[in-house]
Amino acid sequence: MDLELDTDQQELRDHARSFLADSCPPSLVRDLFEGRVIEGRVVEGRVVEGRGPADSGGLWSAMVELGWPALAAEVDHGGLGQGFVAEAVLASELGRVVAPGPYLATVTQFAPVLVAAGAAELLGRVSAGDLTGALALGAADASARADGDGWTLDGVKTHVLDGASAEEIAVVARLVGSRGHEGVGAFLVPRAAVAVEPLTVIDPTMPLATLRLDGVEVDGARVLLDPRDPASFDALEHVRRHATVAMALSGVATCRAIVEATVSYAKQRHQFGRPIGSFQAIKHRLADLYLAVERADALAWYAAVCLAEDDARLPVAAAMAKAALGDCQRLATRDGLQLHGGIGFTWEHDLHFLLKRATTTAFLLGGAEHHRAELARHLGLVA
Amino acid sequence: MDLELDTDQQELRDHARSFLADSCPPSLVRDLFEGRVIEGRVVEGRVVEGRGPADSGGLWSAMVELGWPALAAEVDHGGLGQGFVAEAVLASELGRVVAPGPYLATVTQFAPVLVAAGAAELLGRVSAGDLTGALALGAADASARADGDGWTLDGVKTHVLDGASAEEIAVVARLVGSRGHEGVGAFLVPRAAVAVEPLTVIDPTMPLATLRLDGVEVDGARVLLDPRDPASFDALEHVRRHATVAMALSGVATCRAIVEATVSYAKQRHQFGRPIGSFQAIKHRLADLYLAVERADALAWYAAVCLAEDDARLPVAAAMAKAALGDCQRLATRDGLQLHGGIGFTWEHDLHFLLKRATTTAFLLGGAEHHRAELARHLGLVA
Amino acid sequence: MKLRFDESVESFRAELLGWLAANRPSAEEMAADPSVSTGHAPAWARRWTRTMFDAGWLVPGWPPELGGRNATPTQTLVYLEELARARVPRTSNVQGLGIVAPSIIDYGTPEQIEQYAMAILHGEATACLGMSEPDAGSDLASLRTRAVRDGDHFVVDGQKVWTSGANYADFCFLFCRTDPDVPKHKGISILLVDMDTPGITVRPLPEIVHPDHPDLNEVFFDSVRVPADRLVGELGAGWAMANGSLAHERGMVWVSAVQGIEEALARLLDEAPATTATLPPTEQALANDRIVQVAIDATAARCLGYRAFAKLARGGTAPEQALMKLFSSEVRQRVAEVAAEVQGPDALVTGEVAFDGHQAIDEPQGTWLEQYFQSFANTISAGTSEIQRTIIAERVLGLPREPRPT
Amino acid sequence: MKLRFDESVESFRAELLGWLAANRPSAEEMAADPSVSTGHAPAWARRWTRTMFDAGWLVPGWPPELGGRNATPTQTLVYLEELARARVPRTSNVQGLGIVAPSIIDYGTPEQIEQYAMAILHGEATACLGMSEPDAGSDLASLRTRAVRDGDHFVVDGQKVWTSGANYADFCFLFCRTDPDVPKHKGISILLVDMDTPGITVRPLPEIVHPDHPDLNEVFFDSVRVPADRLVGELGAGWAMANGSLAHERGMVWVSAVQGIEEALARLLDEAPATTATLPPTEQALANDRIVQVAIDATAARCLGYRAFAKLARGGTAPEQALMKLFSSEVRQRVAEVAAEVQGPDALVTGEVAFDGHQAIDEPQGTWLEQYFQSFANTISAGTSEIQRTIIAERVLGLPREPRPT
Repeated sequence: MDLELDTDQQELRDHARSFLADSCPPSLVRDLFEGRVIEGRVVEGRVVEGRGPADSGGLWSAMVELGWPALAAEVDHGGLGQGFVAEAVLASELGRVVAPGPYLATVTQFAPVLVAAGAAELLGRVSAGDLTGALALGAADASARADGDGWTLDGVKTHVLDGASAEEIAVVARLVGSRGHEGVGAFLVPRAAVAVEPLTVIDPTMPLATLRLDGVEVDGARVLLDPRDPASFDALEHVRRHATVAMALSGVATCRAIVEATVSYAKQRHQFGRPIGSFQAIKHRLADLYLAVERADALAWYAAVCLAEDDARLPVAAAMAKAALGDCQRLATRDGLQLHGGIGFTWEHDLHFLLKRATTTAFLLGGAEHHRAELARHLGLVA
Repeated sequence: MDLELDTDQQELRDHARSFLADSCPPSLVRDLFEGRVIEGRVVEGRVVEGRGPADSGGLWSAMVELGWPALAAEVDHGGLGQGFVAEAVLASELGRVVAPGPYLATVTQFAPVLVAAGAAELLGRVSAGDLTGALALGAADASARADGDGWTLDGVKTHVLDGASAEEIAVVARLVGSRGHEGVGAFLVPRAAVAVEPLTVIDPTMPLATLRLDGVEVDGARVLLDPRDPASFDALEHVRRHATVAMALSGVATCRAIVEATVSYAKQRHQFGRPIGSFQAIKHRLADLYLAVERADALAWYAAVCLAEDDARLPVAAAMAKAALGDCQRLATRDGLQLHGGIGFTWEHDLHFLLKRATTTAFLLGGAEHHRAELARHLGLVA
Repeated sequence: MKLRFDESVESFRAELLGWLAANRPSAEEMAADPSVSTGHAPAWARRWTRTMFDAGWLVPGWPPELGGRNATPTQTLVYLEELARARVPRTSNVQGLGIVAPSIIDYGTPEQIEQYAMAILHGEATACLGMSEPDAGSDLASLRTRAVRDGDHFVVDGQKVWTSGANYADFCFLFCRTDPDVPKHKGISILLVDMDTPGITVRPLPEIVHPDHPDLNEVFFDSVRVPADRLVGELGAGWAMANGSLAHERGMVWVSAVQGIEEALARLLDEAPATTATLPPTEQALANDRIVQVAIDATAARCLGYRAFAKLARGGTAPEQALMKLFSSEVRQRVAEVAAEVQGPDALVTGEVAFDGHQAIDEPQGTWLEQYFQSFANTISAGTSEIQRTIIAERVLGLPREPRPT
Repeated sequence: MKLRFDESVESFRAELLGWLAANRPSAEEMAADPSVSTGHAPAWARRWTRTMFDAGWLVPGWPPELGGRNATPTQTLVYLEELARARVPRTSNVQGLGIVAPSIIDYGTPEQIEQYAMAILHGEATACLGMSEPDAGSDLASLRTRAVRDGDHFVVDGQKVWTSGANYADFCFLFCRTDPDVPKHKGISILLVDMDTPGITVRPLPEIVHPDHPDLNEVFFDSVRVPADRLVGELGAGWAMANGSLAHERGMVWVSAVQGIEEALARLLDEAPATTATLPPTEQALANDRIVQVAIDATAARCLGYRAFAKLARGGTAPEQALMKLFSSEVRQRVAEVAAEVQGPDALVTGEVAFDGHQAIDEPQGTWLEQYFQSFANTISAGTSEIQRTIIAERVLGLPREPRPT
């Protein structure tokens, strides 16, 4: 098992990092946190045309120009066929700089449902940057009724990432009266067809919304995964794991940025005539924090490779990765903020962007306890 | 709420501590750990007559001479009426020096059943040091069948403290066919009437045994708490809490001894040209360890006062005390052993007596998780 | 060792409760005009301070002329508990009443006591505490703000930071260096500086949550002229006074911290069954277990507080102050952390924070996640948790000090 | 980034497995005469070492004349994994094969290589490592054992402690001070000392569990005369060699540690359902959750190991060695701790320990609670966990060193 990036992947990472350093500076993140509208503005001396409300500072436009939405997708789907590790590299780099924009929801959550559905045309539009999407998971939250050739959906979807800005929503719903692994499917619903309630959240770079489906009628052609097909459940579990692994990778990268910021601060900040990083107790806490990040990072990349190679160990690896992100975020948030002292507590310092993003990634798609409970089943501890 | 000992209680503590320093030195504990028979031997220059196999080094005889078994008991029961705080002081001091002997089982586990049963004559014998006992809890492990005027008991009792040496066993059993709070009672069974299987345990100062009851017939006069009396369940719950609080007090005192030994070692041991206790990481761990002991200690004494004053907060306080002992023992064992380095890892050093005793007290009568699960009910989190 | 107090204490409690019922500001009155900073005393708060002073209930342990009734330490403990339970603040200007006024009374001139300390006790003024500086967060010995004598004035130049309530306070209890030529912990003096003196600039520091309600500030001093008679105590004796000023009502600062923990925990226990209702049983068990752990911490905090107090009441020393600061601030943090994690993604949703007036302004407010972030104020300020651990290790456990620069 | 190895590695694996099946000692043979100390090689173990040497399977990365086959690092990794999976020990004398022999080969004379290193590789001798001293546990620079030149001999006086296997070893790779007049980390030299030399006293140190099976020893040197040609490398170059000798098969020492974790975890997962069967659902959920946490740790340990290895295989430095030492030893400890706690009072019951021969003698053995206590050998020896944390902080994170005495 080789968990290091190969040369091409390293190049992709270095390129993405350097691009984001220019195009997604802390000032852009601050604009979002402070509620300034930043659609289509001047970036690095050139005017970037905005592509809708999620195109913060033209960042998404620039990413589309670089072909990022197409990078991991299969060639048949208008992609460049570089596979999930490339997607993982991008999710990770975006997490590192608290980047806003549709990448996480569209590429790591919405597109996998399209892949499962074999929706090549839609995937082509995603790859081209012409379509943004969101994924509304949770079969228990919505019901589907067959209605002639089409379907009627009812229910409330909570905490949908990009739910207020994505053009299309992949809505998971359950056949009325079905239970367990039966009767679960996914439907493509235009955002305009649902009542959207954007939520004020701690991290505006990860916008969440509540979606109310009140007798939404869905054309038969918009069924992505037919709830009458027994294979749909497993397909959606795979989608959920894909989204979970991407979230874990992105969150761990944010945590690593917290640790780097904290280590750097500990080297500079003097107290009692010494850099605080020379005090042994601080050293040992930072060593433990580094270890927590390495642990979560190694598990996230392990899960990424399992996903990339379609390995049977994915269910365990994905749950471990997300559980480890929870552990690591808890520690990184606590120690990162504490060791920065008063300065990290101020709005003016950029640290809080990282803290709030890390917390958001840890809390979405199941926290540590949720995934550990799932692991107890996977490991045969409970039936 | 006053959680400090008053002057009389302090005197008792100081006296007990000084007595045990003389009469229960580490060499006595070592004799037990190394399997030497030490019934009735010379202590401090005088021959002490042994009072049975549990009378290690004549320690129990000497405690009886000092009136310790009578100290907390009510005057009506041949006691000195000093109440549970006095008993708590002794349980604590005994834990501090890893003292062997019948005190914990006889006074803090067996006698409370007799109190619940109003068995004044038996209590008088316990107070006088003429009777040792053990408590076999766990209604599910034994069944009781009414048999004319008497009863027949069947079942297997595990991990009974002093089960192989006590003269009488208070056996908790359940009426055949009963459930829940109904049908639970306690019976006085001579040790000779049960099949005793002594266990080899990690801490021989806390000897455990498995007791097999195979159609044991109990005379009607030996019913301590009648299983047909609905009050018996609550009475036994109170007994269990009494035993639990005493175990928590004793265990916390052992943990405090570990911390004291570790702090003392950290002051003496030099590495890299400095006492290891001057390194900040060691300091902070010892501060956290001290805090864990203080937390558990404060809760144990809070529970002790609740018991002494028959306060309604006892169920919560007792469970918190024992749960906190678990937390504190885990940390004290880990850090105590780790920070002693190689020396604490040797059989020749006395540290391991403390470690093994602390672990034993934490594991008996329910570990931290057990008591936290109980607290979830007490605090209204689950029905 | 006992659960309940003596009759004399219980009758004191009854008197207080009766008086509170008759005289306290109503919850509505407080909520209508809440305090928004530790230097901000709304009109009702100023009146309430004066009412307490006149009735001898402001600082019960002091004599009547200072707003007290010569209460015993145990009575003061009960007073603090009951005030917190009644959800009525003693003051929003916690540092003014808790540190500045007592220090002036201990070390100041009669004129300073009359003009500054009594103004606080009468509800007429609020004070802020000018200690921390950009390069001397927890390290008072490194402070650089200078006060140079110029005739009958001191001229102050320098910068303070993390100054709570400076955006509203009437005056500052300012630590500054009056002698740069002596070792670091010497040469520090204290001045009483009116905040409207020319040359003072206050820049509020919005916090990572509730940035619209700043309490912390940077304070810049640019040739600020302070009359020489505003020097508190001896020139150069600031270090000793700093240690003295933190000792007021010592052994009882934990009371409000523990009360804050218990209120937060009560809310958590109240909400939890609904929050966890939709979880599968296993996850519910894990969530409940985390809640139980902080519940144990909360009870332990109160027990440890009582124990520290009992030692003090018997004339013993109470090294447990560092322990109580450390433990109570970390437990408050854990309550919020656990509560937020149990909420899951709902914890990410924020909203307008409603300052309800009865809660001390420096207590964590808002959603659980916001409370969690805000709780770091208490593990960082007034000696970080790291410093408390070192104090426990050295002063309680007697471990050898690290070599420190002189 | 990929889950599987190249074909060339897989065919190497197949060859190894075939050879092992045909040549390995049986479990019965091993159990009948188990190794009871890291210095003790039973007859079957001596034969097995020779068999591996002759077939080029003893140290695959070395050339054939040293018992290898010039294997690549990846092949060596696979070799170590498969050997561990097959539950057959490469050697009981882990320090002899892992540190002493390689160091002699690197720094020794041809005679020393022939007489000492090859004896280890041929299964004819075992060695112990004389480093730690009573006042220099983790601090080699403080060692005091002196070797004074006297004609064509060194005369050794002093004391070693925590010397694994010294109660059985044939010779000692002894660190001693040959020049007391230079700074502490200079003036240290290495001697090869036959353990039957007059003046050597070995006192086994029974451990807190399994005291009847001591592996650690005190070794006393009283005017022990060692021929001068037993000096390894340059006089006074011991410090540099100590750092070099620990670097053999670096980046792969984690393999057996991780294998030990996985074996322990597999046993725990296997036993747990029966152990927790009688618990109420809530407690079962808490017990399972603790087991899951160490299961995550175990997987992370393997992933971190592979990652450290990948860096090394690409020629990068692997500062993760300190991290792997720290993490794997602490995870092994946690597995035993959790397993014991899940057992509850049953964990307190002990019995005779059966050394089964296939498990390395320095792996934790016996009941879960005994394994827990014994696991501290790994968090204390070869650089305590505290030292590993400092190394990570300073060498990986680049935090400033503490002032150290020279």
